[in-house]
Amino acid sequence: MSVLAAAATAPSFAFVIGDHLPILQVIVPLLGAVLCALTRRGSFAFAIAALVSWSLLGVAIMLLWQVLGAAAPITYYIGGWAPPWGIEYRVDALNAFILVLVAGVGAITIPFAYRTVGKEIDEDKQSWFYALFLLCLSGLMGMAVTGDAFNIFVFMEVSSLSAYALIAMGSDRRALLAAYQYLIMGTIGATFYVIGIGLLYVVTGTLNLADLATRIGPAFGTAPQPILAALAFIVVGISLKLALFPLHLWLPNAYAFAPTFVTTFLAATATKVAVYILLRLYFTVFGGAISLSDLPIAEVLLMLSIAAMFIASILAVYEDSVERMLAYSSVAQIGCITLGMAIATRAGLTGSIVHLLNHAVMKATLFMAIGAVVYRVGTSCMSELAGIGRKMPLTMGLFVVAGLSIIGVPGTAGFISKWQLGIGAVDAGLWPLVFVLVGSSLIAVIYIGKVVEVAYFREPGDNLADARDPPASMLIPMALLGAATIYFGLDTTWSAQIADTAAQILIGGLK
Amino acid sequence: MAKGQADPSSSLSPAAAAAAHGADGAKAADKHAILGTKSRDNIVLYVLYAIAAVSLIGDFVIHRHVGHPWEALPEFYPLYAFVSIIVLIFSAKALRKLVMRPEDYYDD
Amino acid sequence: MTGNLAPFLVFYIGAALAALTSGALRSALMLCVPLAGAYNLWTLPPSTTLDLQLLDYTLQLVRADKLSLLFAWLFHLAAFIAILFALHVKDRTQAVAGLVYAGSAVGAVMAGDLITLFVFWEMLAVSSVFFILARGSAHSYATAMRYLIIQVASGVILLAGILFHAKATGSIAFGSIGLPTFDGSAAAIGAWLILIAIFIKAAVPLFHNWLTDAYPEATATGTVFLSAFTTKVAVYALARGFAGVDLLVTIGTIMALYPIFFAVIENDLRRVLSYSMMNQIGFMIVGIGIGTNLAINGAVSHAFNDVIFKGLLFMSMGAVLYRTGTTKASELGGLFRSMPWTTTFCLVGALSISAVPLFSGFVSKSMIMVAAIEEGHPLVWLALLFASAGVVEHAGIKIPYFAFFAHDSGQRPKEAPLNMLLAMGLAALVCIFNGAYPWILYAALPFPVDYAPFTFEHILTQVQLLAFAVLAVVALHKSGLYPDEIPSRNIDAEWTYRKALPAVSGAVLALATLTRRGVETIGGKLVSRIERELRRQNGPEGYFGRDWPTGFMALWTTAMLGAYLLFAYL
Amino acid sequence: MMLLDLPPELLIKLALVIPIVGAAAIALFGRFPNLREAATLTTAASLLLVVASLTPHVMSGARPEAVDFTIVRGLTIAFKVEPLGMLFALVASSLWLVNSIYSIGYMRANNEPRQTVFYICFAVAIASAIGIAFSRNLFTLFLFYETLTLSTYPLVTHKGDDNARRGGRIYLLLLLTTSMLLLLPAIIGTYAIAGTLDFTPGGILAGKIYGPVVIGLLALYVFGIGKAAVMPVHFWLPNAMVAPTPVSAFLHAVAVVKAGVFSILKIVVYIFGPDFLLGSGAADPFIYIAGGTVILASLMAMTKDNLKARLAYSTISQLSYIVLGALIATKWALMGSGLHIAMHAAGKITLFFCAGAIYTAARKTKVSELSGLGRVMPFTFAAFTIGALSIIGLPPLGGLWSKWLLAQGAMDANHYAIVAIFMISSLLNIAYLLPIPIKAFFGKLPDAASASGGSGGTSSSASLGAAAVRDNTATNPPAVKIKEAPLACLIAIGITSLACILLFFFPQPLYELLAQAPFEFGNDP
Repeated sequence: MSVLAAAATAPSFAFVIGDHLPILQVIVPLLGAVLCALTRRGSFAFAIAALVSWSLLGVAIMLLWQVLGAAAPITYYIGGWAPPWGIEYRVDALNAFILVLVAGVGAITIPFAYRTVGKEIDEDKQSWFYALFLLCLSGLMGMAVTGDAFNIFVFMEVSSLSAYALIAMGSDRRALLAAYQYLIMGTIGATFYVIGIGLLYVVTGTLNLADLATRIGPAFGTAPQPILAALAFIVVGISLKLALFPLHLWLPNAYAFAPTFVTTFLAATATKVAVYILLRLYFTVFGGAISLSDLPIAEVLLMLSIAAMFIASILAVYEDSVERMLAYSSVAQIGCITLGMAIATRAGLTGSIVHLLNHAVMKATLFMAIGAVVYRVGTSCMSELAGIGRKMPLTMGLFVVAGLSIIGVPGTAGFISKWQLGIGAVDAGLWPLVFVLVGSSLIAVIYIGKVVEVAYFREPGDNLADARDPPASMLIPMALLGAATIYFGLDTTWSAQIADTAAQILIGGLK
Repeated sequence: MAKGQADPSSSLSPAAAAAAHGADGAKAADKHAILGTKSRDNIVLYVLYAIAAVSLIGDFVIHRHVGHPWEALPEFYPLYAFVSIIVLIFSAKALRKLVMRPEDYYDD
Repeated sequence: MTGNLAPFLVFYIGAALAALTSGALRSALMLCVPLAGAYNLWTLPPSTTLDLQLLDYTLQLVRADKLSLLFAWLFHLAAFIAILFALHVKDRTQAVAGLVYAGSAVGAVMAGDLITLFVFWEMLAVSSVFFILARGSAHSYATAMRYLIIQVASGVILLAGILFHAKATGSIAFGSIGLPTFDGSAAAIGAWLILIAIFIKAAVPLFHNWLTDAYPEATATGTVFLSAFTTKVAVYALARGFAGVDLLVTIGTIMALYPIFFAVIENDLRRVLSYSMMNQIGFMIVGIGIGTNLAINGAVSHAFNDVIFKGLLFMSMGAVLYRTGTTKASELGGLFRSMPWTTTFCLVGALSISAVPLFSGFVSKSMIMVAAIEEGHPLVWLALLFASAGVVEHAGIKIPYFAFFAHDSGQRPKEAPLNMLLAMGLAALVCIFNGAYPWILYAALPFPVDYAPFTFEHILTQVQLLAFAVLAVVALHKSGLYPDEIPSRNIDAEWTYRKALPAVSGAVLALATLTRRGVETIGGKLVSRIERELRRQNGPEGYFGRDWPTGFMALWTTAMLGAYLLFAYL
Repeated sequence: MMLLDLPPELLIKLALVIPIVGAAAIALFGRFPNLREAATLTTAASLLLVVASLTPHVMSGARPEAVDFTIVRGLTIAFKVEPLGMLFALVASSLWLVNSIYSIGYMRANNEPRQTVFYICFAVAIASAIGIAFSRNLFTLFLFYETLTLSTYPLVTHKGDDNARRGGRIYLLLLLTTSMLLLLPAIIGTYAIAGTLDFTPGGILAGKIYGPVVIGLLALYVFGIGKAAVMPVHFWLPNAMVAPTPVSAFLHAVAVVKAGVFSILKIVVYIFGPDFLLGSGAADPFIYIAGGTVILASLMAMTKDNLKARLAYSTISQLSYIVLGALIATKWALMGSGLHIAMHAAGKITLFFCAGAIYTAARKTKVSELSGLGRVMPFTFAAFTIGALSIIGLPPLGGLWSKWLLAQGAMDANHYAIVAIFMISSLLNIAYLLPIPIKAFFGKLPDAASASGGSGGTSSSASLGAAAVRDNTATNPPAVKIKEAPLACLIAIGITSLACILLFFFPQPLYELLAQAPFEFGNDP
């Protein structure tokens, strides 16, 4: 912090700091995690976590600023070692965007943690909780910022392991099983991923992404199979991480039983970073080197995306627990994102990337709102929430706003995503996908509608006698993100326009 | 013409009797006279016969323009009118068989 | 139009005032309206027109020429008589409706363009229905609905016709339209549609049942209003638009013949008069169809006279209805004893409609007859002669006979109220005046009249016709062959829409309902089945919804990887 | 009326902002009914003033614009006032004022709950309607189209019982489904084809698509705009009858369905272009679907005993008049179509006001229960007669002129069958509308006991069709002597029925406004 404060006052020094922004993305939360682990008081750990999250957002925004101003990607060599020997951090519009997204979600939602963690986590475990959170944050930031394939794996493990632990801290006993399942599946995914890059290393002799992109091509000429195998391993591994249907089975329970704040944070960030990794590897590493039609990845992705958008949405309709409903909704929304990838045009990718952000914003709002309900009522089962809209008007109001965004009502962020994806589909000549898109959002009308009906058109029961809107520390983050769902529906300077730049980078490298 | 001399009230009996059937029996005698008394009825009839007779004679006195060959026939108009009415009445009676229904035919 | 109102406006303003007043004041006001209208009309400068810009059209609200003015005068006169006749009625609805109705008739005949005509055409329909509704009898509501729908049908057909006509000619002026051969062109469609619309309003056979349906169902005073305006506006429209159209000669002849058979066997005397009205209009339509100056003059003057004497007859029946509550021949008879004045006036009407010399029917109908024979329509002439004899039978004899004479029904109702008597007297006066001194009427006709009604020849032949027609009736009576008055309902063309149509539509509706039920049942089952299936598959206990063991998840992952690898190595 | 002499850009912005500010004020005064109602009326009056002040600008040929805010390439929020939008805005804002007056009488007399929310939603909905009216491109229209749906949803479900929930669910689901599933793809497709969504005189699609694509796209628009209620996407309307009467009036006359047909009209004129549509012949199937809707809905109306359900089907039928006019796309048809928006609005709002007045005063909801009621509520039923005659299209009521132009337009395009449909429909309208006032005026008044209390028997025997609304008479308050509805209701009824009459004599201003719209580009069919 002091470093940053100095940066603001001393331009010369700031210039130096400005050079080191990429590494700060990882270092700051890592150090914060250590500090948290050392404290014994929950509230103190919270303060550290909050400060770290906020400063991290500042750094991420500065980085994005730099990237948008620069002509080429910003590179940073750890310890001054140049690749291929050293680890390179490489930031362009795409991962700067992801960094801001992750840091932003962390910074905005962290106040929400104070009350919920205070309620859900034992006092003596709270500092561990925040340490794990910061560790997870640092892992996610690291995955996004690094330009090294193995380094991605390392950060993936950092974030995943901390996430398993965080989920396991859920107050429901089933959280343990959920965390265990997530652990197994996450590990399988990570293993597949590491096998994939191992294969690549064997063939190309490098782990640097930029190097890989240049070396895969020639290597493919001599030995295509290992590279295709590597691609298969990597795609399946990351598909697990991003919960691509039908590899999503770990997700609903993990989200449903994790502590509220963890659900919110992971739903908004973890899968998004995984998507980023897939985008990065698939388009810039492999896409620049080999013809992507050698493996039917796009076709499979397309099919699975459509399946996700419909089946997961229908699953959401039949869920009684709003948290699980939202989890299934996430699977469906991830389907939307991968749909844009499968379309693989600039417009389609823009849709994907902008939906990364928009979905993060609206899903975080939804999870926070329902988290607040759980905070007050102790359950997220619809059968127990009759009339909650009258008891917690602001909370449920924000839920409705974000719900409308999930549906894709114009004027909300969700509509922008849908529009971009739709344009992408038509551009690519895949106009029936437009109907797939809108069809899936219609199912969203049903499951969001169900909640609205329960919340507003039933008389409140006795169990809601004490229910009222949560304290400001929970309400403000919710309101901020709720406002953001509207804001990103009306002004896309910071969403669609950057996404477009990022999509251009991805498409630009295609062979 | 000979028939016309007969008592008009008796000749009207089918219609009158049928209609008077339900009426007050004490006044039945009165009802046979159309204009209240039989003499009045007869006066009217005699006047009618007189006019008819005069008009028949007139056909031979007054020259008529002829527009239609039939019109040239002597006594064309009286004849045509008389036959017309007969035809009309009998056709109408036949029509009755076809179209007559109870009064409440449409009330359901 | 300096200082003058559009003639229809006088009535409309009167209607507004009548709506706001009541009692004697309203009565006085209403009597003044046609008088004020007459003054307004009198001072109307010749060949007046009044234009109005509406939408993209220039409407000619008022066109005063000889034809329109004659009808306008007629309607003022008829309105005055009808208002006087109805003066004792304290019903605001009928008062307002009557004035609007009369005003609309005036407006319609003075309309210089088809759109204005259409507007008044519909106003006639809407305003007149109240006379039927006001009866308040068991049948009047249904009758009124039928009446209104048919009247508006005429209006909308007219509208469609006008649109086609305007498209073909580029003009909405209401002049001679003529009837081109039907070749599917806009001009032909337009002319035919307009003609059909007028036919409905004129109660041409098979389009006529609204008339025989509604007029007997209206109030005692209402029928007097009804009889005066609607059909005569149609006659005017025919004279204006379709003079000289050959088809009309045929149609008119049929129309003169068709109703007389029904009139003979009809029991309700107001319905007899309704049929009689059709028969008279048939004469007019023949005249219009012939289309010579003489024929048109005959048709128009006969329309004028018909309004008055038919009004007179309806008034006498109205008085009977007012006093006895019925106009059924089978329930009436012998009323002359207590209603002598009404009887007398009815007889004047009967003599007029029978075209007895010195009564008004004679001076106008004979023009049509002469025109028919002169223009080479001998069969038509014979048919009209036949119809004339028929008129004598049903209107000349049957109406007064069964109501006032015949067997004594035993009823001794009071004489009609004074205002009714005055109205009837006035009408009777006009009948006699026009019959005895037709020159004023002739001077008002659209074409110069070169016709002498009172020749010995005319009088002789007419007297022969009348005398022997009466003689034949007497003979039949005496021989017991004359049909009895039987309480009955004679079905006519209305059977198609009062019996057949409901039966057919009922069947169709039942079929539709059955189909819909079937579709709903099958559809409902299908939907619930899909829903059940979806729930089974995707519900919390469904295939994708339940919690799977970790191994199973791993299996999925492996399967996917395997598929890719297989693909990569093949 | 004094008009505001402000720059038109400012007026547009004001028109959009005033209802929102009003909504805030209503929320603020929620606890003080009188203040709250004053806020509603003030807002409505100022909105009308602002909208009316725009009219001279548009009449003089100006097409003022305001706001030009690009969200993302292709999606711009922008406003532009052209004659069609001007007309719609005038209709909506003037009727909102009348409706507000009426609402005050109705809501208070019926002790409706949650009145503050009610007035707020109304204000938001009217802002959406103005947004639709003034939209410069399809996206802006779509945006406000959806906000209109969402803001009226709480109004439809206002009563909050099972019926209201069900009706509201159908309302929301159908409108959202059609707009999301069909309209949105149509807009995306339009953008992909034309590269713009701006409403452009003469259209933006001409020459860019052919044959079946035109038909397909048009199908998406016609059925995607569920608010226009062309069969088979019509059934939300009868189901929405569960709402309180002011809401029904709002749905049927002021904004919602009018927004639907207005959108179709605008899309025909400014997206397809009348010439293109006419030349392509793509509209023919939909013309006959709409024609079928006109007739079928009228027939359905006849079978409904519930007054509001009958009126709802009447609305469906009448809306298809407007859709027909738009799709026929000849100059006169489009003029008639535009004019009918105003004419039908005036007529139908009168009918609904009357239905509400009858409910308020006598707790009657069924046609079969109204016999003789005209004599105790003569004013209401006289107004009902006027409204009905206007809907039928008889003189001297305004409905005549729009029907006239529509028929003329249909004839110009040689759609003779459609001319016939217009004619037949008029007769059907008589058959299902006029019996209501006629029976009320000339029928027998049931005796006092059966008039107030004993409606249970009649309601079961009289349910001819499956009426959408539950019989409210079951929960009647104890017998009261029936008299006319509250004064505020009567004032509103008086204004709208007077409007029906005035529109007959003075259609010229609206006509001249519409005549400025780019309906014709010189190509004859």
